[in-house]
Amino acid sequence: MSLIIHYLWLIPAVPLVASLAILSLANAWRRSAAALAVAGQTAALALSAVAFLPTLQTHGFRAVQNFTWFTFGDNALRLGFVLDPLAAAMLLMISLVGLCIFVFSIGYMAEDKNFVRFFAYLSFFSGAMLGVVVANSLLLLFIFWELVGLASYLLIGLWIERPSAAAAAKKAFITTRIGDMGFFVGMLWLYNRSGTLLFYDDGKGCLESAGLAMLGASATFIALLIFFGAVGKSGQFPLHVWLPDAMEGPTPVSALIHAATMVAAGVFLVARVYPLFSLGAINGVTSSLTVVVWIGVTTALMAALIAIAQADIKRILAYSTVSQLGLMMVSLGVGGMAAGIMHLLAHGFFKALLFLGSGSVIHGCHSEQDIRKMGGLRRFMPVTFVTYAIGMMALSGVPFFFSGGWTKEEILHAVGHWPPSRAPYYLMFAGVVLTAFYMTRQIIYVFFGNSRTAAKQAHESPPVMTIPLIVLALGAILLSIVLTPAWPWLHDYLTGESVHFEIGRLIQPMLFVSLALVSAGIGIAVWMYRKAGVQDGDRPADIDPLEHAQPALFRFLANKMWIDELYARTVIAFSWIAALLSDWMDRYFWDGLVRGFGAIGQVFAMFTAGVDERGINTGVDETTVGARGLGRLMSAAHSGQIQIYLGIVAIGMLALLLLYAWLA
Amino acid sequence: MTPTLQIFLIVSAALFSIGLLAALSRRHAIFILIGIELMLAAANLNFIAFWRFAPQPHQPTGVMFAIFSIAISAAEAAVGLAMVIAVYRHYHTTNVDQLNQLKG
Amino acid sequence: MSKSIDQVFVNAKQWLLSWLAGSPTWLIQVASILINIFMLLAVFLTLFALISVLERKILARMQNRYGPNRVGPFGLFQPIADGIKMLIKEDIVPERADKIVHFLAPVLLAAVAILTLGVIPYGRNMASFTIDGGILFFFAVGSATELAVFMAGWASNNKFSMLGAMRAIAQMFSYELPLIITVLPVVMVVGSLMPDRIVAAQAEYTFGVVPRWFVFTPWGAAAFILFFVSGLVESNRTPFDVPEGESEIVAGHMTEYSGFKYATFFMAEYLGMFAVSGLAATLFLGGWHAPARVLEIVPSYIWFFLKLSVLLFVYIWLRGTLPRTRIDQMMNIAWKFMLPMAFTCVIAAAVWHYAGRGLRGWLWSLFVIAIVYSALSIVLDIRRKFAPRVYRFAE
Amino acid sequence: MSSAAFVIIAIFTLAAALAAATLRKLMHAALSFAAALVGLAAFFFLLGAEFVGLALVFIYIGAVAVLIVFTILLTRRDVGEDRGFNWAGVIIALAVFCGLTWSILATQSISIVAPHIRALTVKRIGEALMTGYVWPLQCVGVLLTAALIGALILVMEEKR
Amino acid sequence: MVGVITAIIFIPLLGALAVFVWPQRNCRVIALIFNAISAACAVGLWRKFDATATGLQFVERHAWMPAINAEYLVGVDGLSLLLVLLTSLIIPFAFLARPVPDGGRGFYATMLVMQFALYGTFTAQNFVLWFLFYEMSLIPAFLLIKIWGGENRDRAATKFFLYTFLGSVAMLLSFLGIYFVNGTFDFAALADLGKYGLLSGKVAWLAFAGIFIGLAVKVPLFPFHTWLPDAYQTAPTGVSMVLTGVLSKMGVYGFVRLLLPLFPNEIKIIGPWLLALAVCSIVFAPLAAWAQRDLKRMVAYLSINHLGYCMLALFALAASPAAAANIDTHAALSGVFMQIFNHGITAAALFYFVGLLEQRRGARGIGDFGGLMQQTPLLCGWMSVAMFSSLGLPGLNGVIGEFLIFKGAFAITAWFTAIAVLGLLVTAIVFVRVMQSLFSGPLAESCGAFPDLLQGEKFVVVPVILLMFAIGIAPQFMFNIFNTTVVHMARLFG
Repeated sequence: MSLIIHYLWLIPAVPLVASLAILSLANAWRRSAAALAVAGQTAALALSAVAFLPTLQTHGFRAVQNFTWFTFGDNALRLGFVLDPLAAAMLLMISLVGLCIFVFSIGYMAEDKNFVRFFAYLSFFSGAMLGVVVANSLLLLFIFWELVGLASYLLIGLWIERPSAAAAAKKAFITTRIGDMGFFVGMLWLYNRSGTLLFYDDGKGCLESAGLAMLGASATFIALLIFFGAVGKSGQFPLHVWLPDAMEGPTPVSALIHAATMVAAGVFLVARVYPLFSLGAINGVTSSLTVVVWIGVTTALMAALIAIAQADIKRILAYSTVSQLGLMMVSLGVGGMAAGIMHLLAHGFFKALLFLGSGSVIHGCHSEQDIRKMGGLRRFMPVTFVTYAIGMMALSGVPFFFSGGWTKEEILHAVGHWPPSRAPYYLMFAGVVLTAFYMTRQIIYVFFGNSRTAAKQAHESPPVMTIPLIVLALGAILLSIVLTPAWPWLHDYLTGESVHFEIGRLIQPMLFVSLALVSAGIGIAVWMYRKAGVQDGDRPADIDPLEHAQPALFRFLANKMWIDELYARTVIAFSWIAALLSDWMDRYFWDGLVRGFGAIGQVFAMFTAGVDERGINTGVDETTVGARGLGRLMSAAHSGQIQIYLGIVAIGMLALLLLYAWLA
Repeated sequence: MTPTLQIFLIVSAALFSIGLLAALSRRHAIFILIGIELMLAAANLNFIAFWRFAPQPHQPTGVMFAIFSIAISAAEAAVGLAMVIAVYRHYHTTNVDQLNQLKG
Repeated sequence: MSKSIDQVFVNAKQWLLSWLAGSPTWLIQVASILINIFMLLAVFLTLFALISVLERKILARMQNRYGPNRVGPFGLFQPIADGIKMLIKEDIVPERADKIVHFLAPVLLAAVAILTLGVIPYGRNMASFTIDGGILFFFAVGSATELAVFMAGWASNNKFSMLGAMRAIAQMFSYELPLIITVLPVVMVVGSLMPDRIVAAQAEYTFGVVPRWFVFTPWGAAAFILFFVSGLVESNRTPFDVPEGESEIVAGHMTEYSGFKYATFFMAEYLGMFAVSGLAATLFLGGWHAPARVLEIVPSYIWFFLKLSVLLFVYIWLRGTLPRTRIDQMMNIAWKFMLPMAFTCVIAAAVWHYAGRGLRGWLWSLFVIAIVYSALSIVLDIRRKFAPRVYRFAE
Repeated sequence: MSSAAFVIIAIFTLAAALAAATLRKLMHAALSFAAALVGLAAFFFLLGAEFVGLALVFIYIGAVAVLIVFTILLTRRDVGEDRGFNWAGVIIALAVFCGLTWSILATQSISIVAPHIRALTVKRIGEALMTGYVWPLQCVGVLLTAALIGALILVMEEKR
Repeated sequence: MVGVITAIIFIPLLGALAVFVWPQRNCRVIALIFNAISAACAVGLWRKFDATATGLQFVERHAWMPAINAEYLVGVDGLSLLLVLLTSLIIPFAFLARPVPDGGRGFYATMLVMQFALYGTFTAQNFVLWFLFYEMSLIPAFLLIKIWGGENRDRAATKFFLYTFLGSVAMLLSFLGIYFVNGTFDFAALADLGKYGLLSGKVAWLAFAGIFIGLAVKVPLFPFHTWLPDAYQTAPTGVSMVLTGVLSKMGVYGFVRLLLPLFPNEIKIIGPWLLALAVCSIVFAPLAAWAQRDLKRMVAYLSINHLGYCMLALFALAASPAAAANIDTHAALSGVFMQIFNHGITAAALFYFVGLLEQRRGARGIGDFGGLMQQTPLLCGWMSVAMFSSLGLPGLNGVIGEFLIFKGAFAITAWFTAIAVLGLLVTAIVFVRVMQSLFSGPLAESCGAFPDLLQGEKFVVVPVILLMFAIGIAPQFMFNIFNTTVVHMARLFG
């Protein structure tokens, strides 16, 4: 047992405290704000690193620190923190990526007037997210989960004066809240069945055998309800609609929250409560996991399709995020906790890299986000270009040198051996091709070709922004070392097995399949977009080649398959009508009933009033007149001359004296 | 001949009567107040005298009474004079003969 | 040897009284009282004369001039010349003045000042008269000053006199509260109203070096400062000489006085100053005790008068340094700052006592005073009552 | 307790009091009132109640007399001098005095000489005030505060 | 500490007298001083309260009307103490809210009388005394709305009065019935009798209905709530705060103290219907709130929703056919108590903020504001905290009670509870929507000159918000107040 477990709570607490400290700063104290935030994050990183060490030493290391939050009646509600490979790896990834993003933000947000507030929120977010990771209680996880949601809400709506930002923030909050309600009910159910919300509690926790045994058949429903929460947070179909809109926030926010960490919380949640999902698994398949797989597949494919037709650099990345999250869900569903988390970790690095790269691009292009107006930026922004390309290749799944390649391959491998159905396997193929396609399209539009309007005055970003890019790019590459099948250190670290080096596993049939798919995607895109941004035949320069070829399909995809519109016409409209109806019922129906009863009373009251007026009042009046006359008589003696009163008193005293003398 | 209690009481009675005289026969409100203060002073003299001549003067009861009485009469004087000023502001007179209505 | 020098005046009085041995006791008592009164008057009137010339000299020094230097050596006989001048000057009484009251006012003032001097112990066994409630006596008698000032102002039948008297009374009233309340902690700590006991309570030395004067405790220091400032006001000295500010109201309540009556006022003011300084020395500066044990060979009365002279020098020094305050600021200070601080001293003294009168008590009472002081300064600063005056003209 | 002192004080006190009650000028009357109280304080000294005497001087001369004088000033426009005099009051006062004197003289049991007592020190008074009389003391404190506030409110300028 | 409860009860009454005789200008200060005294007594009570002892503490018992067994019997257990503390907190808070336009001593005196009645209601342990205080609170509330209310005040006040008074009459009749059968008015004695059925047959149902209606109107429970939006909307800010913060708790208190112990069998029979009503409160009220344009009316509807949670838990407990598990009963009861307190401070804070906005703008429609965050960041920030607390964000106070309520209720009636979760969702929608239209977007022209939180307002807001955080993060100190009472009461249902 390492000492760090006793101080695990410090990891989320430090950024949270830093956030509060920043919030109390004046708007002008920009340097202090940034310094505090970075210091908090660095401290969290250092602590995470310290926490990481013990997990290396023991396979399947797990330490918990539980405490009583409060007692109600004579029962106690206990919360706790846990440190295991899952948490430690996540901690390290979140704090490292977070730190990069913090540093990047100093440059990116340098001109913004909300600088201080931004860093406060960012720190707050970081703290909450780290809290999610180390929570050893579903309730504590839920608490941090909600705080993460709050941070996301605040950050998306950071530019308060923009109505679109506020709308996006609202959408994000409400949509995730819908998922959270499922999570909440699932949590209640779980608590009810197992009697505890602690994950690990010396064999009594709800994820340990004793706790799981109490669940029985309800485990599937509980797992699905909890998964519903993950669907909301991780932008899975059908609750994915908020995530692309969330790009209204500043780009570092998109990188941190909506790419690298927060959206991964859903995946993490599923991984954390994986025993619930896999309870009673036959051949690694349960009904809840099947649902997870299908949701993941749908999401991955749908988002990848939509990403093809987007023109906003951040939106493309947003949809790619959604797609990748779907992929992670699939891998959780088919390949167990480790596969999903490995992709999550790798994705965290390269997606943050991509987002920050896009931020750098946007910064360089003076806040232009439309890729059709960029082009040829590789000449102006070499560092950004190189790092971006690394990120792109990692995302596309180029094997060997990029982390994304290995994890993707592992997922494909697992999907291929999934007993219930082969369909996801082939759908995944399509997903891989599409991913490579849209990423290539994007990079061609942005970095290659001719310099279009927004790219004319482009410039490379300052070092404070490029250095984080380089760090993240190195991360995206170096991570591949621990992901290779030859030395699957990370996998075994997460599952708690000991690792063996075996060079033979490096080359497998799947590698070639994967390589072929990626090459296909890249190849098609290169061919198709070789003349993007210039006139080509009867196609004008500002029309996308794909749009030219397939206008109807392109419009369908560009409009996000009209899912938002569908929701607006159905769910939202229905709720609004329900609201109006409730109000109407209140005002007219229920109140009308009351008024009806009132009217009956009034008639009766009129009757009694008549009796009062004529009968009773007259007698009372006469009595008062008499009393008044008597009072007038008495008041005459009171002249108001105090000396006369005093004299009378003196005379009275004298009289008493005389009386006394006479009696004595 | 040392003074007896009687003599003190007679002095006190004289003082009291003088106070009464001032309170009864003068028209000015402040005179009335002075008269009242004199009467109170006479009463204090009585307290002290009775205490001093009592069989057991070790209990400082009379002194205590006098102290409290002085404190209270000080309060009375303050409020009384404030009232005189307030009344004067309102009626522009302090002649008590003219101050005989309750209505402001 | 030192003891006999210390008691030389006491022994002299005993020697004088021994001539009356065998007379009825009341005669001896009367004689003793008369001797005391005589000594008191002799000493303080001389001191008055001395100080009046010294003040002029010191002020002159501060203003880079010589001051009186014609009469006698270094101008030391100047007061005699002044006295003669005052005595033979015409005594002008205004036609419309209330003659009796006009006459009584300076007399009462001087009488009061001299009476207050009587309770202060000037040396070992050297109080003019010992009374159980000596401090109370001081203030009770001293409070008649206001009446005297008022009489002077009213009887002169002059607007400036009246206004000056009103001002004087207003400020005296206001500062009498802090003045008296700052005495409370000392009385509380000593447990007696007798000046002798108060002096005796300050006799010891901490570690044999630092005298246990109350001024060396936080509450004592604060109370001493408050007392001294209030004393300045009570004796109408600069910077609080608003009632007689010549640029505003001629000479305040003394406008219509001339000749010897004016001199009496002047004398009463100085005697009052002596009395307040003497009381300050008694209460806070250890009375006639020496500042160190080794210095006890110097007679006690010398120590007392040394302390008195230091305080008087500060009076003069302040007069030479500070401009006159504005009356509204003065009143504000009295009610909003001095009074709360005075109460704080009381509390701090209680804290000091209950925390064991040692270092702990010292620190605690310092803490209390510091807290209240800073709170008061913050609050008063917020209220901005000391900002430039908003002039309100006659309505 | 000498009779000479007593006679002097009594004459002084009563004369001052009579002056206070009868002098025409209000200011003179007020000053005579103060003088009468000094006499009274002297009586207290004579009777061995030094503390009360000092308190009397302190409160009456220092505060009440000045207050009266102030009030006279503030209401000066009305009457500097009191013109009216009610002779009926004199008769009543005389009658009261006669009645009181008669009853005092008629009571033989009070024709006694003061016993010798231990001096009543301030310390003892203080102890008594803080122990047996602590409630009255507190009440008087409240009363004084109330009177202070009341007086202030009464003389506050009315806002128009 | 004997007599301290009486002191707490009667100090506000003295305060009302003092305010009446005080000159017009600063009677708020006087009122606050008296509040502070009674609050200090209440805190003293809390300090001396033995959290481990069951039963009533600080009991004062004096004969009053022996003929009808009416006694002056006051005492506190955890629940009463909690409510006394809540009252002590909310009333000064309300005093510091937006002052009524021509508010003078009348307003403050009336509020103090109401405080007196509230203290009495929460500490009285004898029905007659309780009922006296209960009714007494009605009159000042009526006057406050009637005299110092906004638009349509006559209508709203009359509606409020008739509605609640009708309920009270029904309750009184029921209690007379109970008294004639059982001969006692003592709460504890009645609760003991209640286990075996106080009454039987139709009389029992009539008595049940009377008390139920009386209390349901007060809470209010759907569909007896229509007086509430009107009353809250019309009442001055401070009064709304008290109405929602404390007065509505009288109903919940009545349910806990009276109805549930006295009629266990009746409730078991019609339990599902009652639960349905509670769920209606929870779901329909925020839906209606969503449709409101007036901020105050919106908060009023959300108030119904929050009290609906309390009702849900209570009905679930009382209606569960089999004895619920120990942990669930405790969770539900603790949740209700926490919710009472939390809703009190949160809803009062919301009304306070609405009052601040109204004071600045002169109107309080949602459309009257926009982009406030740029103009008044502090006001918006603190107000958001109150809103997040109300929508149940973890880390703030609201979630503690709600979680426990749901925990307890879910174990007993899973379906009703699951539907009730919708209420949480809709509440969130309502608040987020309000935040969007109030705080963000371009600054509305009419809001351009708003001052941010003034110094005095900060002093009011910050402690309350800090309390919300304190309860949200480390709620143990609140649970300590009533844990023993919860265990004791749970035996009624066990």
